[in-house]
Amino acid sequence: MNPVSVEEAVAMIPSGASIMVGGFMGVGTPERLLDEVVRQQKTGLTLISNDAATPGKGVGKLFDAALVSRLTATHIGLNPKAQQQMLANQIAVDLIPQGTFVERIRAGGCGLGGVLTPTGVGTLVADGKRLIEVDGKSFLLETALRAQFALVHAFLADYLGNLTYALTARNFNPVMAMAAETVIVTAEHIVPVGVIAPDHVVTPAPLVDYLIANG
Amino acid sequence: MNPVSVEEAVAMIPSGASIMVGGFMGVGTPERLLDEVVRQQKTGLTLISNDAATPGKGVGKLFDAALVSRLTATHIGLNPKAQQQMLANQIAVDLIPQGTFVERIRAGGCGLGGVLTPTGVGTLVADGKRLIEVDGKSFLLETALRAQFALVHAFLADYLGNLTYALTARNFNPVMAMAAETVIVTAEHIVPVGVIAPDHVVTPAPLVDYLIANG
Amino acid sequence: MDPQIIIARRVARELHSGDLVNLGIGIPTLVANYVPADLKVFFQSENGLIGTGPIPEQGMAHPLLTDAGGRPISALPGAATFDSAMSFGLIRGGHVDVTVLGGLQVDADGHLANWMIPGKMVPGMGGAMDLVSGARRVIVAMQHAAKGKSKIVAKCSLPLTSTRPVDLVVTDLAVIGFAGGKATLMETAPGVSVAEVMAVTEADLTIPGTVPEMKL
Amino acid sequence: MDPQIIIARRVARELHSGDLVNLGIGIPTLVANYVPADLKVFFQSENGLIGTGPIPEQGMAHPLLTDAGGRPISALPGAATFDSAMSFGLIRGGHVDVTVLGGLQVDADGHLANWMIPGKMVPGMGGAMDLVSGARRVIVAMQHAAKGKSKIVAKCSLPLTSTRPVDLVVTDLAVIGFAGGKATLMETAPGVSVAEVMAVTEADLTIPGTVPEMKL
Repeated sequence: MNPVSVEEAVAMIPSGASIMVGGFMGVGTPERLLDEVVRQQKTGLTLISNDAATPGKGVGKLFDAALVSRLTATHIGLNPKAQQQMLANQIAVDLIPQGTFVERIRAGGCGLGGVLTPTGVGTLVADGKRLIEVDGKSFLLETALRAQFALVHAFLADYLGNLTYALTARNFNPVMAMAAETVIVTAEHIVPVGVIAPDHVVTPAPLVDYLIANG
Repeated sequence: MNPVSVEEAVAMIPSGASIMVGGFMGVGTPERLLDEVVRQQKTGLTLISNDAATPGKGVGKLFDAALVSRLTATHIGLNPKAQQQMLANQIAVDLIPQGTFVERIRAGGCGLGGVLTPTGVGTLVADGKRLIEVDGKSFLLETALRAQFALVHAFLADYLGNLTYALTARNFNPVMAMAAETVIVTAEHIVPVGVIAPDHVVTPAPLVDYLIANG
Repeated sequence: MDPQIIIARRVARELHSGDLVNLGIGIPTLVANYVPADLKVFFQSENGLIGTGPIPEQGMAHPLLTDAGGRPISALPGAATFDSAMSFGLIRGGHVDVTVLGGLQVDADGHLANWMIPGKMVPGMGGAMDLVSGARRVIVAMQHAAKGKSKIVAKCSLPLTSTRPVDLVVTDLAVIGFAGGKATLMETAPGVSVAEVMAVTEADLTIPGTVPEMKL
Repeated sequence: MDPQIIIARRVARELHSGDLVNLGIGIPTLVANYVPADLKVFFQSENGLIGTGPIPEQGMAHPLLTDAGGRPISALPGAATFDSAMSFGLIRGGHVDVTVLGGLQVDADGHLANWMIPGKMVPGMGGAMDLVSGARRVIVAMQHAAKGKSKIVAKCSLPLTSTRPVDLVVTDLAVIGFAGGKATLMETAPGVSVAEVMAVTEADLTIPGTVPEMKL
């Protein structure tokens, strides 16, 4: 893990990059990184995020600034701007079931080619997907999903990069921290090594490439 | 969750049952449950366990008492009794890669039909399995694995059944606690509700069917 | 009684001690208000919590503790938090005993449509498809009709949420079950007759010899 | 120098600060002894630990903190523990920078066989197949020959551990790489000539113009 400034971290992300962003309706989202992505005007992003949050909050800021050109998410119902951009064909949107979303990312992070899920069988979600039978039951083959960058928000990070999360701000962060080439983390608190007990570490240090240092 | 005695708990397991047992080389194994399985002479068991431990320790006790008729594991090299029973065809043994072992159990617990893994492609492990291509790369389809009973060992259990694990005794326990019809748990310490912080719970209480009470 | 409260109170009677329960947004959320205090039910919020409590008291809300809509909630003693892979492992894996969801249509075969109206803005299915596919019992809590049209239809015209049939539909007029594979009128709301239910229901309902009134 | 120590010391030089490293049982385990103190390497034990430390001092061992062989180990400050799904997610997902394993045979294509001798008792592959399939770099640490027979063979006669070629083989006589898809002699052990290595190697080795001596 390397400590960097938020400016340096975001400078590594080119326009047109694919980014996974943790958070659920803006809870557990690395706001400082997104503010900087907006400031540096990274355009044409492929965004992988559970939802579109709301305008002004979380990944909602990326839609406010019209920086997203492709989106994979599970629900964008609470962000009218994201909806408008989708309806105006400014964004190509792939809406998928939430359990499938997280398993695809987990597969990407864990070296699996995909998983077989019963979710979506016989629905519109099955269109164009392989249907695989196991013991007489049908499953959809859902393939792994990865990104160039994962933007992750933790509660505690120690000097090595071990991470813990708080309450419902954990959500997609630990899974995304495994599924990208480069993992960039903001933390509410940076603490000495040993403050986080081994059994409480959720994301082990070697998964973290960059931690945003205090100013 | 219902608190029960170890005798009551094991009485629920019929001979011939399929059981998953947590632990890695006997570390993190519910020894009290296994001692009682031996005492009650449950025979013809289908055992799903990472290894065969060593004679006298962990699941090794089940081989000492010749209670196992089928075994799915990843490595039995340190238990000569298990090996002898395998070579004498007293036990049908399925040895599979450890990452595949844990993903199959996780799939069973998480409602997935299976996963696609690169592990084993082009080796003897691939025999009889479906090979599935995703984006030009080959994967083995490994199907979900479940059992009638999971015997789990935790470090702390609270009065509701929330569980945490200690150090390397976690291993397969949390995954198995999701993949069986009936989950029976021993804990090193039973503690009041609230002693385990929500962020530290690894196995949430609703997954636990029975907790072995202190005598 | 308010129609929504009739529905919420009746659904609450379906819950048992020890159940892990997931409540959807809207009418389902109200169900938690009508669970007897002595009934120990675990409520899951699919954004990563078991043991959701009521809205926090003034000044106690924490921005990192919210429900799936992003609104502040509290957590009860014995709560557990986890990531989304675990949350949907619980849902898909059959560990959620009861899920209560809203509906747009339920048909005579018990199929639910609740995520998409073609031609309208599609917000996305969120966790609904996983919940209907994976929960042990699926209960739909919805008004019997919308704009004078029955939401209990012969065949769903809207895209399905899952091909897995729901177990129970609770409306402001009736309780409808699908145990035999076909929609069956189990109960009527207080003061509502069987004939009144049939008159506003598009689907053919099997009508047993006796149809008791809902207990609330 | 003891052949095993030559191997362990040479492999240790392949590790970089920040690497997540998994060491197999046997010679690979010795590698940890030769990592310079200023090199911050994370060692993983696949039973669920990153940050393994040396054997605990007398009286400090804990029965719930062991290596993959069940032997007591210690954990360094900043260690992390996790379940086996996470452990193999790290391994299969390419998060382990270097895995060091023992071998029975490595062939000219870099294929490794290290888990099974047909006709003998088969103990099982444990985590070996996942490690070879998933780690970013696979290093085989083994004696060059066993009972006078080369373990660097033209074609593996034993069942393969993976079809993914290994990156490097370090023996008591040589370092052999597979960057070009074919076995190439990269280095010789101190006091060992290229001709001596070729004489005891069954596989055809590509021999570059200069073959330096191992630095240890």
